[in-house]
Amino acid sequence: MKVKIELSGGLELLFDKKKVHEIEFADKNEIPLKDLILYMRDNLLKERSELFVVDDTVRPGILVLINDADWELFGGISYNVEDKDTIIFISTLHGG
Amino acid sequence: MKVKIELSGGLELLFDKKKVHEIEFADKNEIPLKDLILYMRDNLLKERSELFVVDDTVRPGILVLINDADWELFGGISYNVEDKDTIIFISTLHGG
Amino acid sequence: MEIKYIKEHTLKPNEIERYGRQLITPDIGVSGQMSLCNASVLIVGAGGLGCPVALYLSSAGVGTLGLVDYDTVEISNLHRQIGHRESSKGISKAVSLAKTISELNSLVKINTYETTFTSDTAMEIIKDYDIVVDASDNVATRYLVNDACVLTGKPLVSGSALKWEGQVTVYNYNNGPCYRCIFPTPPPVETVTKCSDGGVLGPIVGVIGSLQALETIKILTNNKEGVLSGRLLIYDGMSAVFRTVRIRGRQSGCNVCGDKPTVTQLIDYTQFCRSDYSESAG
Amino acid sequence: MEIKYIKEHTLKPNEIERYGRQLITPDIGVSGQMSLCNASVLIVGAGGLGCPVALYLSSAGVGTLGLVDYDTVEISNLHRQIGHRESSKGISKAVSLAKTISELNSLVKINTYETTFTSDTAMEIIKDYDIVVDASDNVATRYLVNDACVLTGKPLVSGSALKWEGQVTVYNYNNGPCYRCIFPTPPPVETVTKCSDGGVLGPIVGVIGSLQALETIKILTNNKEGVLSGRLLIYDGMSAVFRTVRIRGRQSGCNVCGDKPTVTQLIDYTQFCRSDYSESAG
Ligand SMILES: [Zn+2]
Ligand SMILES: [Zn+2]
Repeated sequence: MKVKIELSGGLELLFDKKKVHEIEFADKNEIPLKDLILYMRDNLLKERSELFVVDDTVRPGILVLINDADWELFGGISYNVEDKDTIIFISTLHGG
Repeated sequence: MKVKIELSGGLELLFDKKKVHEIEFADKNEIPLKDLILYMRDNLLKERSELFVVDDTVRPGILVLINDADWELFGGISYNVEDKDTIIFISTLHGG
Repeated sequence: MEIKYIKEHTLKPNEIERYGRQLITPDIGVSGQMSLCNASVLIVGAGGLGCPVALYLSSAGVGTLGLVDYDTVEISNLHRQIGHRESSKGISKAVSLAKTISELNSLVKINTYETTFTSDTAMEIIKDYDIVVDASDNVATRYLVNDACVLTGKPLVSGSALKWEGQVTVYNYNNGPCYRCIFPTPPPVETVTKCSDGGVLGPIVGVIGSLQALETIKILTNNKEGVLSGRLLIYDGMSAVFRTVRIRGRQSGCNVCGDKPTVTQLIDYTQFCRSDYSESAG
Repeated sequence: MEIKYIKEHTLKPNEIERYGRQLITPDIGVSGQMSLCNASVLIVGAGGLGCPVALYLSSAGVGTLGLVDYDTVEISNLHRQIGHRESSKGISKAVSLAKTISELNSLVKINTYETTFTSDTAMEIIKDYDIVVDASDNVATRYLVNDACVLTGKPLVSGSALKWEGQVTVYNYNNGPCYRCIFPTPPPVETVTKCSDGGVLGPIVGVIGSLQALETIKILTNNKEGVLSGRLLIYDGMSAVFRTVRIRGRQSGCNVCGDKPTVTQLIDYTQFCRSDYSESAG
């Protein structure tokens, strides 16, 4: 299965400044979103994991979108990511 | 086959002010774009067809998009519309 | 103007002259213009976002505008805060912006509040307005503005920007979500980047502030269906890509707008967010 | 500012102070700010689009701005043209806008052209500028500006707006298409709606003008990949939806930028388009 991950709102700075990451899991058809997040923390994150993950989920202030809709509409952290899903992680902005 | 048609830039005013039209052709798998445009002229257009079609194609100043890309990238008027395509007709704006 | 636009209304001739090109716009009309002229909008923040919001709402003819900002104009603000001038250096941002918009449209009534929007000042200020625009620049103020809007039942048009990016949505409107529904817990302090640290470009706040002004106009003219409630607009200026995404609705378990709220009056938001009601100057 | 931002540059201390929050933005930096300060941009039209474009380019520190407009300020302009003031009623729009932006940033050199941009005046005006922004309001001017940019090899940042909608793209940049590549034939006169007939909302031109300013900044700071060339941004303000779509590249058969151009000097665009270089007042 292939998953497309997009990062915005400054989160990309934690991931080598790359806004888009394509990941392939050759041996899987689906993967729990929680496992994907921990995989990202352990394999893609370049620094300071506490700015992305706290208590085994994304830290407060990050909005997660599954195929352009809020993950809360799909069960949040308990969603199972499927082949060709796009998961977007957005850090909310506060400036003005 | 089903086709989604979207209109913008004021063109929707010619089509009953509806920006989105879904059309189904029960007996077809594909349809030449030219035939679709003439079908729109003859069946959907509420008034003044010369504001949409001139010489059997869209009039100058209308940009046609096939699934979010310029129709010129797909052969223009000679494209064959397929099931689930989205065709967008945009009238270019000149104001400011 | 043609006669069809001017039957049965309370607009004065100078208003017809000024707003003619606007009131002929579809879905505005004379009734929409009258709604704008009778409306009052509070803008929290007279900085990068507040400037275009105030300029476009005043020029559109919103009857009363309130401008809240404790800060004073500095030269380092002027690369993005287009409602101020060099000659306003050192004076209150609320007063400086009020001066600019009164020269653009003298028909608008403007109230300035040269104060920090806090738990002590918010309710007294907000009570006189129909809609609130969050054009602030820090986390504590964003939670404060949200809770004040929920407690007083007012729609909140929220915008934010940093570097090349911006976000816009409308909270507490038409039974939609509030800020706390989406973000129940404040972000860790160390994850928050300020404009004074990360920078921000003028056209980014220009786009976001203009979008906030338009959402405010849509709410005031009762164009309900198009309002960005339950949707979040995300803008990446570098790649020139916008995305409008669906977000969750009102949460019954929300601490302030839910069925059994635990926040029933304003709290200390600097403590809640562990940060101040102000950015450092920038 | 920290020392890391100020080594090896030609920015003066007052420029560092003014542009500090902008030059720390990623992909701008000191070198980007120097490029902006050394650049010249011509803005054709000082109306609804021209106002935000000029305000944001002047505040960002573009060294020289040219403003072309034959028209004078009317009260009916002020609902959307935020760079003018009531007190400028009856005076030249180019001069009125120049006054506003000089009060915002006195470091910018401003040239005003109180004239109609025509086949006779265009080449002489355009030659002194690096980039042209089309903020005009009619078809004939749009073809004229395009051809003048192609003939002089300058990028063209194009924006347009009507009612609740707007469009932005960049022409003649980095071997991308020009306006005629996309629209080889002018539209029939009866299909063109003017702002004075259809209306237009201030925040719509605010969004589109801000986007034009940002594209100009991206070109000047050499952020090539993000530039809206070969792509068209379409905005529907009522539904709050943006779409960035792929358009055709440069056409080898284009009459002006193609391999065998037939248009090798400016023509009579009022005849070509069968319409004037001016909207009626609005
Ligand atoms: Zn809530
Ligand atoms: Zn061309």
